[in-house]
Amino acid sequence: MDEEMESGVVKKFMFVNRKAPYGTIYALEVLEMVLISAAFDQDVHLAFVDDGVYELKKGQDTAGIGMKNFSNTYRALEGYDIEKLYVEKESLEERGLTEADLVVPVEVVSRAGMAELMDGMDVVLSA
Amino acid sequence: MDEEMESGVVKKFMFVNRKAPYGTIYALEVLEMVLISAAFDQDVHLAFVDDGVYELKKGQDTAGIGMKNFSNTYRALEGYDIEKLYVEKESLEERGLTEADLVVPVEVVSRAGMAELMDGMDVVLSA
Amino acid sequence: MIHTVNKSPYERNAFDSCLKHAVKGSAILLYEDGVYAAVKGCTAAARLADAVADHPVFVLGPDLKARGMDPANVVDGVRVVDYGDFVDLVVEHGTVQAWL
Amino acid sequence: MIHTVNKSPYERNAFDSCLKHAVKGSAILLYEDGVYAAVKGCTAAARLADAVADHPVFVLGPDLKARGMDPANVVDGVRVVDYGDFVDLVVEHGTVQAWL
Amino acid sequence: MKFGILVNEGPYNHQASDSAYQFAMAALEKGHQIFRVFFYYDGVNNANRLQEPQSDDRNLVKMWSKLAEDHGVDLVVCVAAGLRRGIKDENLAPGFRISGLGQLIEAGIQSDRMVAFGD
Amino acid sequence: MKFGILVNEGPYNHQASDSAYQFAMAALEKGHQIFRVFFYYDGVNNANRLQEPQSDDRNLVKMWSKLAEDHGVDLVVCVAAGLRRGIKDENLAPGFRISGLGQLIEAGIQSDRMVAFGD
Repeated sequence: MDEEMESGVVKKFMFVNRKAPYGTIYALEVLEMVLISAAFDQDVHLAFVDDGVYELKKGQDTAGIGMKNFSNTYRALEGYDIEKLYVEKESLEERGLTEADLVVPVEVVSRAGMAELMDGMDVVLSA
Repeated sequence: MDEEMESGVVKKFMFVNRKAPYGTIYALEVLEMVLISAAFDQDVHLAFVDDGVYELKKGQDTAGIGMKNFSNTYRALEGYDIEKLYVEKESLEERGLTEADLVVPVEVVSRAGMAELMDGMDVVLSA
Repeated sequence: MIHTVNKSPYERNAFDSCLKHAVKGSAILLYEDGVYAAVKGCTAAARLADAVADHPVFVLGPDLKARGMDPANVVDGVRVVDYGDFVDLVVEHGTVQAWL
Repeated sequence: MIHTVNKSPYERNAFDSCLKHAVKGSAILLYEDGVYAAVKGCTAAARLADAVADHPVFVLGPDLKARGMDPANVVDGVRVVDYGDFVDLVVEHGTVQAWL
Repeated sequence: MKFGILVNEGPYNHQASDSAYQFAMAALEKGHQIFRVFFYYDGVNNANRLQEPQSDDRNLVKMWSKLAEDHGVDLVVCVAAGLRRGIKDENLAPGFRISGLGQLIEAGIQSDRMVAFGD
Repeated sequence: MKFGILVNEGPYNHQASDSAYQFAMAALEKGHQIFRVFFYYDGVNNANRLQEPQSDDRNLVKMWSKLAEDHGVDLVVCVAAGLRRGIKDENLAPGFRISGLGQLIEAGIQSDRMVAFGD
């Protein structure tokens, strides 16, 4: 019996990111949620759809706006065993982005695939 | 010389309403701004575009959501000599509304007409 | 699964994004400024009418009335509910995805 | 007149509403999440490209860079500016209409 | 059934807090249990005891406090989001407590349903 | 030239307060005058002196207070919007004052340009 089962209930959590970073705080505070969730041994999924795909854009440099650049934190998720990052293909395309533009390795899924993933979750938290 | 000139500068103010009521507070707090502006003898204009046209919908009844119904306040504006209310025709049409749906008499203007009006203002405050 | 939309279909992309991601059979509830999409005759209503074929669709009556919208004038097939029904729908349909 | 847009063209209707209401010759400044519309290759950029013919169009460089967008990769005719230029533009173009 | 509720926005500016409150009341009336209401993002401002709306308006902070008092509902304000926005013990309304974000994840695990209200 | 600035949203949750601050600093650096910064809607939360962001983050409330101190900029919090959201003398940060909405209209009249920052 693995460690997760021993600790009790394991639910499928999905954190859905639909907002661009910096214009609002949602992307950053969702990330704080995600990091905390790592301590609970749940089955954690991150979805990036709509403007949420902008959160993962490489090369962010916030020096000029006086805010903290948190984009490197997505790269730290692996160290917390949070490895299920799904990015919607159509959302990337509409924004002229490709997988090569992203700061972390992700699984690019179609909109239909993303819809199916969402449908299988126990808890969905979005912002 | 009329009273407005005696009191000093008279500017063309426009309060642009683009948000639906109740979902957010902007419609209500813009209205509070408008009422205060009446004391300053300025040339006050109200524009209702996009979801702002919903603010003027007749028959609002907020009893079920526990919030204050402020739609009657638009009818009180005339008493403050605030009579320049412009509603965009295209915004009404997209929402399936007509002039007959509105709580106050307004001037319905085309989008192009609204754009010209906006362009002639000295101070534009929107939410 | 039940999807909730609380934003105007004109101001934000939440309504359209929800329609694109809700799998067939999952429920959709419109409330707050989201209720405008359920009103017959507005341009968003056509998109909701298409969704009715694939989803049970609900709209919160108290939010419709607050906004001066007639609960009798909603898109065919859309059911008007109250807060108690909202609770029942969540119980019945399982996971809630809020399109905030 | 100078119009400012600080919202993503995908999430909100502010960008499109601004384009519909800005009279010919009035300036448009994109900042905060509004800068995404200025990036070549995104679907909103085509609408901005049309606007460049009728308006001086500006985009705030610090907001582009914060978001990892290359200031060299903006729609042709769009000028990248800093906060000091933002101030100058407001001085030069008169009344500011913020599409919040 | 056990419900967890997440409130993402402060009172008055958005309807989120009103809707969450109405939902919570309806759930209680139907005999359900509210495991926890968690206040995150600007939602922490719902716990600011200094707020004082106009006399003919609803008082959302008091409504939440009363919900906690009448029904024993656990109202938790995120400590990090609260510090960032100036919600601390010294201005915390009765019935609220300040705790970590783990309390939200726990609510997700322990509740049968999580319902989020926001902008 | 004289500028009036309107801030519609609280700190951190939206970039509005940051952008307004950067604009104000740039205007001052160019030798312009800021007639007034008016805080309305959730913007009143910029004056909450209890806020305490993480140590590696900017402190917007202190930045505004310092702007008032260094450059004599008039920072006005709307009394009605502030009461509704719990911003009062007892939690007001240095450099801010609470006054009526008329101060915003006056800023519109007296300033050469009004610039609004919001959501």
